[in-house]
Amino acid sequence: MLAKKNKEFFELMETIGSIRPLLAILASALVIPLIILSRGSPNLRELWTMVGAVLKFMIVFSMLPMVLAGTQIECTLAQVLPGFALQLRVDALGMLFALVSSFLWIITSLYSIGYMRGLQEHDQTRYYSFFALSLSATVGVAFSANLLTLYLFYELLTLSTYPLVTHHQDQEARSSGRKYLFFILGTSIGMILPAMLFIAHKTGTLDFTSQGIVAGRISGQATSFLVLLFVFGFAKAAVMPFHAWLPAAMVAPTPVSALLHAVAVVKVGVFSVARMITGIFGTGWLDDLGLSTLICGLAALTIIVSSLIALSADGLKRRLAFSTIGQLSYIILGVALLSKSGMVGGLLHIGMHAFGKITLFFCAGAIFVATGVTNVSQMVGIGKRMPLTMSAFFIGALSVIGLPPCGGFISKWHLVLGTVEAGQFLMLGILLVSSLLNAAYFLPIVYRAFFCSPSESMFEGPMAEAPTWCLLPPLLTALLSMVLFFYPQPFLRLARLGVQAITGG
Amino acid sequence: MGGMTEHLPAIIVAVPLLAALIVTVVWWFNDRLCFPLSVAAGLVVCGASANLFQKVLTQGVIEYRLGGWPPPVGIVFRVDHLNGLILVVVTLVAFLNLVASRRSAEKEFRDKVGAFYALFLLFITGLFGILITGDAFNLFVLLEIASLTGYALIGIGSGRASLSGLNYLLMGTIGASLYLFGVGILYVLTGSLNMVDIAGILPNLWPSSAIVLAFLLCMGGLFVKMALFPLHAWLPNAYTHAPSVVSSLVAPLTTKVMIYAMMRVALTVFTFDFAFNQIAVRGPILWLAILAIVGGSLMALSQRRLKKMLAYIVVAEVGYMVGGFWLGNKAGMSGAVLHIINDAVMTLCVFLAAAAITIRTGDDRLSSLRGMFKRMPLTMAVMVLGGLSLIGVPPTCGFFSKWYLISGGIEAGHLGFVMALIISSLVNVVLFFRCFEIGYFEPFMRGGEPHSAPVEPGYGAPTVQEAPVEMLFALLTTALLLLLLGLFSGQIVTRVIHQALPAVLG
Amino acid sequence: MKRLGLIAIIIFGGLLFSITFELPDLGDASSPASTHVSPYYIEHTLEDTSVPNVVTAILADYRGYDTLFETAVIFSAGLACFFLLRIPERKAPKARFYRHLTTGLTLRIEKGGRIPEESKEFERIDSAWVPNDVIINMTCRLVVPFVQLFALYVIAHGHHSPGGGFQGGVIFGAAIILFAISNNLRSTTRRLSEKSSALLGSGGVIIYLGTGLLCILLGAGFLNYSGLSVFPGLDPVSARSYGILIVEIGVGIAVTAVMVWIYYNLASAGTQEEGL
Amino acid sequence: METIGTLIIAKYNYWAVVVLIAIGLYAMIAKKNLVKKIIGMNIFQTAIILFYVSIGAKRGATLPIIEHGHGESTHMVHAADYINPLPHVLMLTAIVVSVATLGVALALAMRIYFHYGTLEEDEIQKKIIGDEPDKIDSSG
Repeated sequence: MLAKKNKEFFELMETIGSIRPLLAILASALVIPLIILSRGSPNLRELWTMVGAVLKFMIVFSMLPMVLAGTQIECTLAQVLPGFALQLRVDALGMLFALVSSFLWIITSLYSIGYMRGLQEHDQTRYYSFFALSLSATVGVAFSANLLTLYLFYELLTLSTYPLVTHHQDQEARSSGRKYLFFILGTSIGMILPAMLFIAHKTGTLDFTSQGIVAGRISGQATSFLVLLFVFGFAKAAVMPFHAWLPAAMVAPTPVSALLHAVAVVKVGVFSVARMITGIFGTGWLDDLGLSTLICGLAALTIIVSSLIALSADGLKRRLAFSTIGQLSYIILGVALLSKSGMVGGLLHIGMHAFGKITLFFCAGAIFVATGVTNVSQMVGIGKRMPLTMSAFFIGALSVIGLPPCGGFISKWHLVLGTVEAGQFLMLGILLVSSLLNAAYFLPIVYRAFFCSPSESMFEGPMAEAPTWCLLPPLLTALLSMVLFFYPQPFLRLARLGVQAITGG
Repeated sequence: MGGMTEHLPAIIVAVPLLAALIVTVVWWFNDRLCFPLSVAAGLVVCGASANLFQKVLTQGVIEYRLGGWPPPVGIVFRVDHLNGLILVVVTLVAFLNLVASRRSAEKEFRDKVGAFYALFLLFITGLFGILITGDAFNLFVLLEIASLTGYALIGIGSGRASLSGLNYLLMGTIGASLYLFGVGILYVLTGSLNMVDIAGILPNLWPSSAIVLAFLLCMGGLFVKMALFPLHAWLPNAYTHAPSVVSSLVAPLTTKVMIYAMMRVALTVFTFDFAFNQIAVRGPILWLAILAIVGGSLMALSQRRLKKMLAYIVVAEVGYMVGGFWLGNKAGMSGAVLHIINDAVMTLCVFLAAAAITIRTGDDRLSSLRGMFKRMPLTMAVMVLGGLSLIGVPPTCGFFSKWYLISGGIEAGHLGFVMALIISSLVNVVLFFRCFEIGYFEPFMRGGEPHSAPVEPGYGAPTVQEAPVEMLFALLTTALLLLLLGLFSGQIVTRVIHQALPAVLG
Repeated sequence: MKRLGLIAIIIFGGLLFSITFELPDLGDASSPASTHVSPYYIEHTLEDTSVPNVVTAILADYRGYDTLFETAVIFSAGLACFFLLRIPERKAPKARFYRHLTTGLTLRIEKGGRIPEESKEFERIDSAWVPNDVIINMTCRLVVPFVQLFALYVIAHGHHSPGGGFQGGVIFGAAIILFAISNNLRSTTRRLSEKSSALLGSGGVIIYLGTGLLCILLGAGFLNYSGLSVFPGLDPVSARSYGILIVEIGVGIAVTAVMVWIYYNLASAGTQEEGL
Repeated sequence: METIGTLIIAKYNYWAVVVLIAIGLYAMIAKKNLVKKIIGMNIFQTAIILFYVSIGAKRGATLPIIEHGHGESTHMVHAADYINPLPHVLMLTAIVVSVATLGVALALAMRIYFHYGTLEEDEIQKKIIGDEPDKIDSSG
């Protein structure tokens, strides 16, 4: 049935115009006034958040069949500069990312309700409003048809997450907020903007095309410089040494860390880098110039160094943050391998890692809500108090390490295949070593949570889980992580479609 | 009234002048009528300028002969795409400011409200006159009207305002006199005062060091008036110590209109070929602009008062526009013109927000921003938007003019200018987020501060206490304009600005 | 600073001097300034406007727009001085001084003391000592009317001889100021109050601007006085002549009033109690 | 040498103007007293006025009031007979502007005097520094 439909679409058209991408972006932005208006009644306010989240996911989802059929959906918003429009385009790559983030928003919203109420946080209205806004920006990045639009949403995301990161409004939040802005806004203005203008000047366009736009129009030397500008300039991708904001940003409430710093913000960074590599530079051109190794090298360095730091981090969220930094570079590494499987693996990792890492963050938050503990060293024996949470944590960890039966295995498998395909055996080694490191910093937590002598155990007494709304989401995402192992569609298909469009085969 | 539309250019200067006179008269009898009368005049002018712009778009250049005398003999108004566009924005900015000024004008100039509005109207009359005139000497007269009223409006502020006002007056008079001298030399050489007429005669006289000197004098005079970097010393103090309503009027408009005058004189009187190809001033002026951008930004960093910080940003912004213009290519010039209108709105936005905060706290030190996000959420939201626009974040309009300016710099291969723009954007990030941090993180009042803001009822409790309604209206409209100008900047550039640039640029 | 300024100015002066060789000689009748536009004025003024004084014709007609704003500048200056200096609430001065006219004694009356009525016996004087100088007083009283008359002549005869609104207005204003100097500020403001001078000042500019706007309403352009020819007995040329006259009268009124207004504020530092 | 001498003599008006401009500007830069600065400004403006007026001169010409008979009998007017009227008109405007500027300048100077009690720039500067730089002036 679906296949037949697909065929029809293929025959009918390749690109269709529709307002749906815009609606998908606006769905969350439009509920903001409602959220603010109903600030007097928390239930109604949270209802609006949920409405926005579900609506957004449904709109995104409704475009999935078309995208799976190989169709692109386009929507031009405004011709803001001659030759450069604000334009949205839904392709496989963007769909993959939008699907992940909009789906996880629903779960995070549920979790937020539990978490924020559980801790009786202040200024919840502001929190929900900016959360919704940042989701708009995230999907906006996913659906951007050109670099200008992407830049717009990228900046919007930075600014709308700033109040979330600094939600506590204390001295620590202030310095973290500074770091956050310094790295992210600073790099985007100081590096991305000039690079973007240089490309616009040289090529006269900024559209993402399957073969890139700079090929042949910009000299090799300039291209390598631009590549560096983009890889470092999209500091949300946290390629070292532009990673320092991420651990700092962990002062945010946990749902924020969970969604934004495991899914939305950081993935926007790597997604943007992936877009640059595929849509602006073009894999062919990069291959010709031999820049693949350069990017891979940067990514590999980040992977190893961040894993080593994560090993020594005591704060759970800090450990997760450094783990995230490493995992992000997997994605960049995968895409930069320029081999088919490598790219599929990299793109797939956007989704797989998201599910795994959000589980871990949810668990960290649940532990904090239930016990107030934030450090790994204080979690010995916690499995007795919170068995469900810690089970979910275990599954999430497995997924991030890349072991079956979790989704993370599939992406990592493709990554490994990719290194072989590309003949980058050094990278293969790095992948394997880093997986070991991943295991080394996650599994002891789980092990000591469950298996420890009673004298060592810091927790006693009966099972006391976090509030339901804090508990259900991690269980759900953990479950989904496992489901994705057995049934990695539609992500795998989307990733393949995306790669197909780029490599043309 | 169909016949009236041909007199639109005259209406644009005659109506505010008439309103100023009537306000002066009426005020002696009933001071309540001053504000409505001024607003009515503002509305008429806005309508007239929009209409005029529409006419320019459809019919091309409009020439209006005053007294019915043909150009070299009489004075003409000459409205083309360039000044038509700027006129619309300037009238709008002036109108919004007029509306916003109500409360604080009544508070600050209790007994002289009529004189304030009359001077206000005379000031904008002068600016409108500068914008539409096609006569080099007439430009000087209107320049002086705008300046003279500006000195008075600035000098009325408290404390150091008079001193700043007098300094401004001395510098401004030097500037205007240099310009006048330049025009005098041109008159000696050509025998004409009409811009187009002079432009027709001058090429026969090339190369002549007298023309070069006339050019330098005119430019130098206007540079003083627009506060280009080494000549900027009068500006920060003048804008800081002026009453808030005045700085939000003078800051967005004066420098921009002066930059327009520079463009007009360079392009229409001396012609593009002369200014860019015959003489080698382009490079030095560009470096001045770069110094202005970097210097203005850095000096803004060391300020502890909101208005002074904004004033130094204005100094940097002048560098943007001057630099963009003197890049001498299409992108740079488009950027400069676009930035004139964008910057007028952006500066209005931040200065109005500063005025609103000053009204509520009685203080414009940065520390007075404490707790402002709670206390004046809408005002601060608008200020954030204005700040983002000055930083250059899309989709606010500031991004797009910066886009053109930087592309112009890249096209001209002028790395220094590009770097300066980016540095200034980064500095603006620091500047504005420092303000926002204070407003966001620091609670309303922490005790033990030696010189604290005046105590008001309800102090300490973060209750929402927004700006006066009129001001809020102006603020929100400005914010909307920031976004609209951004979204339509493509159209503005292709349909208007490209028509306004010299044909040589293609 | 001083030395630096001197060097800068010498350089600047040298620069200015260097170009003088390219400028025409003094009194050169064939210079561009004298041959391009100005012959038009000289040769056509009479037939265009029937005003023999070319300066007046250019001032009020050919370049009437400049002059309109020139008047507006003067008006702005008056307004600005008022705005900057005027202290509207009448703060009672510490002490007032009165002269007993019959004896010539000077009385100093502290705040709170009984203030005598101004009458034939007592005259209030400024706190800065002002001699009771009868000669100056009387001379000025005699001269002032003639000066004023001359001022009116200068305004009215501007068409045919050197003169016009500005010149006449300045003379008229000077006459009033002369009176104020020779007597005192209060007796002047009793004759021409601040309010009247402000109203007259704006009234004068309104006359000018109104004439210009009237021309629009009559179907001609702004400040195109030939539009006034719809009034009976006027042809376009004489309409211009009358237009110029009206405008010059407006200028005269404005200049007179504003000069006086500026004087009031500058001389009394805004209090308008006492001054020179 | 002689030619340059005659050139200078033929253009002595510009010389005078340049010297006056230099004097005016020097006073504005070097003098510490605000009123002296204002006087310098006026000299500067006057120099430019002089420049314009000297442009209008024509050797052998009279003032620009056209000789005319009464009624229709107007004879040919020769431009060379009358001096150039335009600079005079322009300078009437410039004089008015400079007077107006002077008025405002004096008004501002007066306010400064009330506030600081002096018109010497360095003394004013001392008083400003004496105030705490960060403090808002509440007087005035």
